[in-house]
Amino acid sequence: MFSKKNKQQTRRLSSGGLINRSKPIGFKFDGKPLMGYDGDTLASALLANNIKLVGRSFKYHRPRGIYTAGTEEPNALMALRTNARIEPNTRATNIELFDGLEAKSQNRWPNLFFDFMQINNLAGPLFTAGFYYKTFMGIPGWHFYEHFIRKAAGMGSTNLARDPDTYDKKNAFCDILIIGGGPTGLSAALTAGRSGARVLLIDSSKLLGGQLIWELDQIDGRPAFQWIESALEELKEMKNVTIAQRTTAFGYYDSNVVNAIESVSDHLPTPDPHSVRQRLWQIRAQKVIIATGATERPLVFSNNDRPGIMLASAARRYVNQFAVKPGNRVVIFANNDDGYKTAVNLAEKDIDVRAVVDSRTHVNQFWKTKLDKLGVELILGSAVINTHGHFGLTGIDIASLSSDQKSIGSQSSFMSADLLAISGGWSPNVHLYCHAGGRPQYEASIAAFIPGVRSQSEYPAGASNGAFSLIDCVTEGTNCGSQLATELGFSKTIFSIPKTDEPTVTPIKALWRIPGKGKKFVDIQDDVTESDIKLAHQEGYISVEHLKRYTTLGMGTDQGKTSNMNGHAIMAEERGEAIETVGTTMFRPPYIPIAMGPLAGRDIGQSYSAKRKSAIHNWHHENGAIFVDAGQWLRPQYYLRNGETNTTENMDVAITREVQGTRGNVGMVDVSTLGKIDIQGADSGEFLNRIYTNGWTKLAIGKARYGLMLREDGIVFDDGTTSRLSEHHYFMTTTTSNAASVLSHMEYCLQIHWPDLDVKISSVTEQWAAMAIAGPKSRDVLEKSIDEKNLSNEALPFMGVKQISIDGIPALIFRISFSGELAYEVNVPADYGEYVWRRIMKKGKTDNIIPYGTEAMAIMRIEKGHVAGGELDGRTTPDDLGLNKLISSKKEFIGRRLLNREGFIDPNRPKLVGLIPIDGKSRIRTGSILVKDPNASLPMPKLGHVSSGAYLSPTLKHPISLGLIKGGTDRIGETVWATSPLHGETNEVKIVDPVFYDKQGERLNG
Amino acid sequence: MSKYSVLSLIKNAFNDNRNWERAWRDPEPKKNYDVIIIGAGGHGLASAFYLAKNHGIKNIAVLEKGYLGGGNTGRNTTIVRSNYMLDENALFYEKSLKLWEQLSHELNFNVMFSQRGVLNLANSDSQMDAITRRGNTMRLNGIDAELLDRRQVEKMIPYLDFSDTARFQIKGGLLQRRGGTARHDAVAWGFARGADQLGVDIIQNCEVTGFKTKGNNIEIVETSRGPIGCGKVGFAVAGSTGHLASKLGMKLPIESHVLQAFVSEPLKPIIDHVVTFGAGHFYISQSDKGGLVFGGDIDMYNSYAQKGNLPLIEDVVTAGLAMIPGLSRLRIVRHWGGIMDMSMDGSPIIGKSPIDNLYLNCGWCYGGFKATPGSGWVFAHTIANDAPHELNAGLNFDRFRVGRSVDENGGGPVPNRH
Amino acid sequence: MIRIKCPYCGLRDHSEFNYIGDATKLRPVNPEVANDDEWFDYIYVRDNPRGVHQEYWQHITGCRSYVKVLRNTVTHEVLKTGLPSDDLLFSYEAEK
Amino acid sequence: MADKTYILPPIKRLSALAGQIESGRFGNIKTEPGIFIKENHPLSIVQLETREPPAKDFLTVIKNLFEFDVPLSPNTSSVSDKTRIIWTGPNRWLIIEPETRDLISLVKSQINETSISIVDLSHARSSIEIDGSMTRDLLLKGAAIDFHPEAFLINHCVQTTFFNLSALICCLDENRFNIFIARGFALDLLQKVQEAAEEFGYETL
Repeated sequence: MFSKKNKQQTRRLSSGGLINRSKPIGFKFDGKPLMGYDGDTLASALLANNIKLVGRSFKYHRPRGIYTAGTEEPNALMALRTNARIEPNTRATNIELFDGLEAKSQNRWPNLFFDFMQINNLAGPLFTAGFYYKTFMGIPGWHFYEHFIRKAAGMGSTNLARDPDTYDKKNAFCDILIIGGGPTGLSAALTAGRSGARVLLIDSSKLLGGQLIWELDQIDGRPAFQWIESALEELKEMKNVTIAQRTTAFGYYDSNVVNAIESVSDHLPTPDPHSVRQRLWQIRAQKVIIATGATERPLVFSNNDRPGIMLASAARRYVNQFAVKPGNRVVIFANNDDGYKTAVNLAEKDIDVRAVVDSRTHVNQFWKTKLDKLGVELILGSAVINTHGHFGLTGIDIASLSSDQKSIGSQSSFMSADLLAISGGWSPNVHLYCHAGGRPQYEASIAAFIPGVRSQSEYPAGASNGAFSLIDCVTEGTNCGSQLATELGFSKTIFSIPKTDEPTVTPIKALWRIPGKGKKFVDIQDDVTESDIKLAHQEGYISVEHLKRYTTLGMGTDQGKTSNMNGHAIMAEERGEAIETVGTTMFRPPYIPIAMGPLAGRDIGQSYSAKRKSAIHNWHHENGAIFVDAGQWLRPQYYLRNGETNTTENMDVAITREVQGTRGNVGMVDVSTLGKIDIQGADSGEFLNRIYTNGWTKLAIGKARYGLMLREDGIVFDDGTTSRLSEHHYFMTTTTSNAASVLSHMEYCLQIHWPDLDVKISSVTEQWAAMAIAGPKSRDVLEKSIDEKNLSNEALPFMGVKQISIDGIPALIFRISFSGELAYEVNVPADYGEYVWRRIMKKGKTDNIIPYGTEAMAIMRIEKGHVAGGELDGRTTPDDLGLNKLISSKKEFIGRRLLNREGFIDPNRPKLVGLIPIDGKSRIRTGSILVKDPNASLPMPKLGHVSSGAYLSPTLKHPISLGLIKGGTDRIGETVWATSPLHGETNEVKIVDPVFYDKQGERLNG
Repeated sequence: MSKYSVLSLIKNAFNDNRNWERAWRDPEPKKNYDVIIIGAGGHGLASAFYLAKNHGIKNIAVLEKGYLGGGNTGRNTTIVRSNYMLDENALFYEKSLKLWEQLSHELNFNVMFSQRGVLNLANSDSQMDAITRRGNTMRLNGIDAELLDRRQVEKMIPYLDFSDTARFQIKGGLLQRRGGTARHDAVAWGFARGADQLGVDIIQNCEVTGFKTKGNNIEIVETSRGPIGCGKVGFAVAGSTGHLASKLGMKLPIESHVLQAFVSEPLKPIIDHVVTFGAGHFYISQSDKGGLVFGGDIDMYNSYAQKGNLPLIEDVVTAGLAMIPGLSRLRIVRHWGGIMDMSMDGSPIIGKSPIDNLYLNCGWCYGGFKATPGSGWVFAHTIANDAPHELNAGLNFDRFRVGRSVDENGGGPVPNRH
Repeated sequence: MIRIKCPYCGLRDHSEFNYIGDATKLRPVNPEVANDDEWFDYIYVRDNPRGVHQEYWQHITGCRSYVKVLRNTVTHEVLKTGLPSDDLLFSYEAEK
Repeated sequence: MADKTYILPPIKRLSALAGQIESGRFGNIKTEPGIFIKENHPLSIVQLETREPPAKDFLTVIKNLFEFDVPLSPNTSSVSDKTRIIWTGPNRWLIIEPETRDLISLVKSQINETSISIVDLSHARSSIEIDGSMTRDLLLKGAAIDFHPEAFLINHCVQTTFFNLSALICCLDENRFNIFIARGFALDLLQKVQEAAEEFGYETL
């Protein structure tokens, strides 16, 4: 068993690394069972098993291998996990190996080694940048070609299955947020922490220490990891310091709010019970130290994309952290000292390093001596100009480079190699700095963009600030932590800066591309080559944004982390301008691709929107209510009886039953959802006068009145009844849907327009359960239910209000009617709502009381010609709705002065009418359009539309509708056509008065 | 200027692609132009193109402060549709859609107009009523529309949430099959190349800094590259309209707001239509490159920053997962913001201005991208004839004052309700 | 997230607030004498500045106060907050 | 003052959460639950609002009635054995106590002033109390408020967005908090608190 493991992991070094060799882990790649160790990433485990080919490129489907060891990975994207947990495009370099892990390569068919689409590679010159803009325009049209283009494009596949995992969100507050737990971040945390400031340190990996985890550097004469350990020990002792691991900051937003994703369970086969997969952090900090390090860049030369070519730092990391040997015969190609660091590191681990190819002509003695000692050939002033191999690197061609770097020597030499480690320099990770609003500046001495002016309270330090040496990192971190704590008023701390032992640096010499023929990949994920950039320039797409959009440079899952700098610099060379002039594209969040799950958190499924329930909800539920959403409220739409299933037919039966029961005897509806606003203060009447169109100063105590509110522009806003409970105390109701906006509108008026008015308002919607009891027997039923026993016309006239009691429960009773019947609205404190409802239902049993829902309520209001949602659509004026009688001419009110505008008094405005089908039976659909001649040519002139309707008025025994039509009630008696082309229905309708039933209002008196 | 075709691609492939010409020239500004269009986004370039093509005006410049197509043209979610309810919008957007249908040919530039269908979901009975009215109006205006019930929607797009756990059930939807998506940058580039071929000077990196007026006319447009004389001036600067108008002392019924957009990692084809949610602000489609492109509501506050904030992102994604639960494990790779010039009724302003030789093309809210060819077409007509075309007559600047707002969803004079 | 200091409740996320809009638009004090231009200006026209903007937010899930906010529309930086009666622009300029 | 002059209705109040809280221990319980959840019901809640900053008379009346001062600073509350007064807005307070007397009538009998509005909200709010070592962490999941013990002291209160709902959160004791929510959302809030508490392990009482 054990020997089998070793056999498989042929590239595993016999010792070293931060892996736990006593904890082997089985996993599968493309169905093949493999073994790795605890501590591995998927990428390191694949390399340990000598798996070089891991994917196919986006456009040319070229074989690709693992290219980096981190977040910037452009190649090793795979489908992780299976079925409902599948995660396409997952970077193997970021995945901690777990038991049973399954990964599949992507973008290949039928398999990784024989990919049909590599035919694209042969036709390369045809598939140049933006080729698709120049063709596919002819017959059979783009729709035809698109089908194939879409299939060929894309990367991973998903099945859109429902995610079995859950997600969480969390807020955090701190004085100083430190992003990145490398040498810079740890140093900053130490000094900031010692000052007493509340420090939050977040880091994306499992282990703190950043690059120091795997570099062979020394601090204060000890291996760096010892320094990390003691730093962590000290930090963990500090109560004011919090450390969050596996937590990646992905965006720096306004007001110093930084967002991060915590990978709670991504390193596990499945999340633990009661745990989540990921958590979204929203961090509010006073100061933010950005210590996010830097990313190494590749070099651009012919066939620089083969499996076996890797960033130099990645090669070191695989060797040191994972004890994996990424190659047996190694050549290193660099334009900076990283090449030497890598060569020495690998050679000291007994890896055969053949040569270092340096494009520069000088090397300092320190490295030269070391290379000599280790027997590594040093090739200065030269470049790798081509590579060989297909599924894996077999060798490279090296040639000399002219001093201007624009040409190569005519002679090239072949060198056998299976690993080419490359370094084109380092780019500080300025992403978060840029999210915060900063514009990076080009710094020629390190050939990279570095942070410039600060725009919020972000403080880049260390490598992310362009300070690449270890001593610079710890110095900047230490100082930054101390300085910011002091600025925030915390005590100064005494500290010393640790010592490091680093050779002096020979400056990088920028080398953006190596001359020569062949495909030189700049963006290795999206297959953008140097010639694509040249073509973009040639065709005039010369701004960096045009370059990006035309060639797709930097648009992959890695967002150009390894490619943008090279691409922009090549464009600058083509344009003959300085890199700072050409600039760089915007760094947009997220820093890493983030799953959508944590952004929604727990607000999925039924929790998408909160559910608001009335105090009588449970009764409705127990008594067959089918609920309908009214904003967040759940309201009974209609009630099914025992044995009735929820079909359209039964719905119609129920609605008819409820209307007839109410109009015939008595019905009760839950109206708790109506907005209720308590209004108190000496100027309450004046206030109502200003916000309602009709007059309020003469409303007597104990009386209610219907009121109409307009927006400032004269359009109808809301309606409802308001009652006067005492001299300076009113009780307002609003529609359910406008409850919140009416309250805000009133607060706006009081706080901003008329602060001089003595009026206090507050929402009491939730205080009261409200039920409307309607029908000829409503008085009888109520008299039986209440303590006072007398609701005669004298005791409570129409539009009267009374404070009564029901079994000792205080109640407000209003004699108002929406249905047109004798009706009352009873309001009781919500906790008594269900009790009172039950009591009335019980007392009304002998009178055949029936509960009714919103459908029956809507039909009854249409029968009465009352306007509601369908008519109050934000475009109608009072006149449109026949409500001009509510417009007072004797006072000012909101909306008044705009009512007389040309467009408002246009006689052609559609106005409210009633509509009845000529044949007395055809259903007229809401949303039908009213036309004079349904056979007129298109575009057809329209007279208006049907705004609401009942397929059958149970009272009138025929369909009725309300509509808005040009000419309005002047057309009563005319016939027009209601047409719904969507349904293929056209019916002749007669225009009638909008009040269909009991025009005189006699039924209000019972 | 060579024509683009598969033959030209093959020919150039043999020449190592060395012979491709510039897509547009990089001219120095002349002293004087008959018409200056400010803003080389899709609308400005289309206006110049149609001025030259349809109205025979030759001496035209398009001034651009940055690079062409760098504003909202290249920052939107690329949806094209004409599913409007009010005639003023519907007939105009339908003209635009008709132009889209032949645009690649007209420009000899593949704008990848993909008529994959736009489906608006309805998640309540009242929404069903509203889309019924809208769809019927569309049909009577000669625009294609189909009403789908829940079952038909499920058959067409099974991955939407049809389960009992959905908070708001899908009741049906309004489908416009002729609607779809296009490649946004290509529209700007195609119009730029087309206008350039007709002699229009597209002048990039040329910021307008002020105006010299005489009487009620603009005489000189001051720019970062010197003063330029003009016969007529057209604004086509979207979110920057208010800023530019203030240089003329003009104030507009417009606020600038940021609208965010999002793209996921590239995936093999999975979402074949444009779908919009009824119970929240969310719309999604899949680009030809494979990214899921989606968006939602504006960030609610006035903004000129081309970036948004997380609460809105959370809202958009939450609505997205309510509509398509299976998005949960997919990853967002980039999000950005565009500046919307939100008008006070949610409809555009395109027509004459209070200044005699200035024409306004602004207030596009979310409708700008799909309007691109139509906007250019009617704007060119308006500028050439000094009078609006009947298609944009109702979208005039004066409508707010006289009470003839074109308020598609009844939000009133509050930009963030549209 | 924009963090807004409610004059009463202190620094809070902007998601606790409802954005209302331009605070410089004043309702005609005497509605009956204001002419059409004044109404048009009040209801429809906005300065829409690129830069410093004086605006109202209502602390809707907090104390429900309307808060005047001076904010940069380019950077989203909140420069000052106060009560509806405060002239933030004036005090901001004065402090500069 | 003798409370018995005021009468409460004889009928038992029915909470929005009646029958909705299953008692027991749930979630990730190792040894002890990190969170304890219970409902406070029935409560008397009265809102007072004065037109101007409160006059001395008003402050005196309240002090006499409840034997402590009205909290004048935002985000604070004052408390006695049974009553808590919470600042909820400029010149606005909630008086909250377990329902043992007719609080609204009591207050009205003492304050007879049109410039002061008195509103009964006893039934408008539901209250969920959480206790336990992880309460501050739980609160951070739902609200963007700094609940650090040094930042959020005992008797501090906030009105804020809590799990997308409008809530009033009050610190009763080191780790004990009361969350007030509109009655109609009570069940929704309870479910959200339970979900968030799952990883800490919770006990419902």
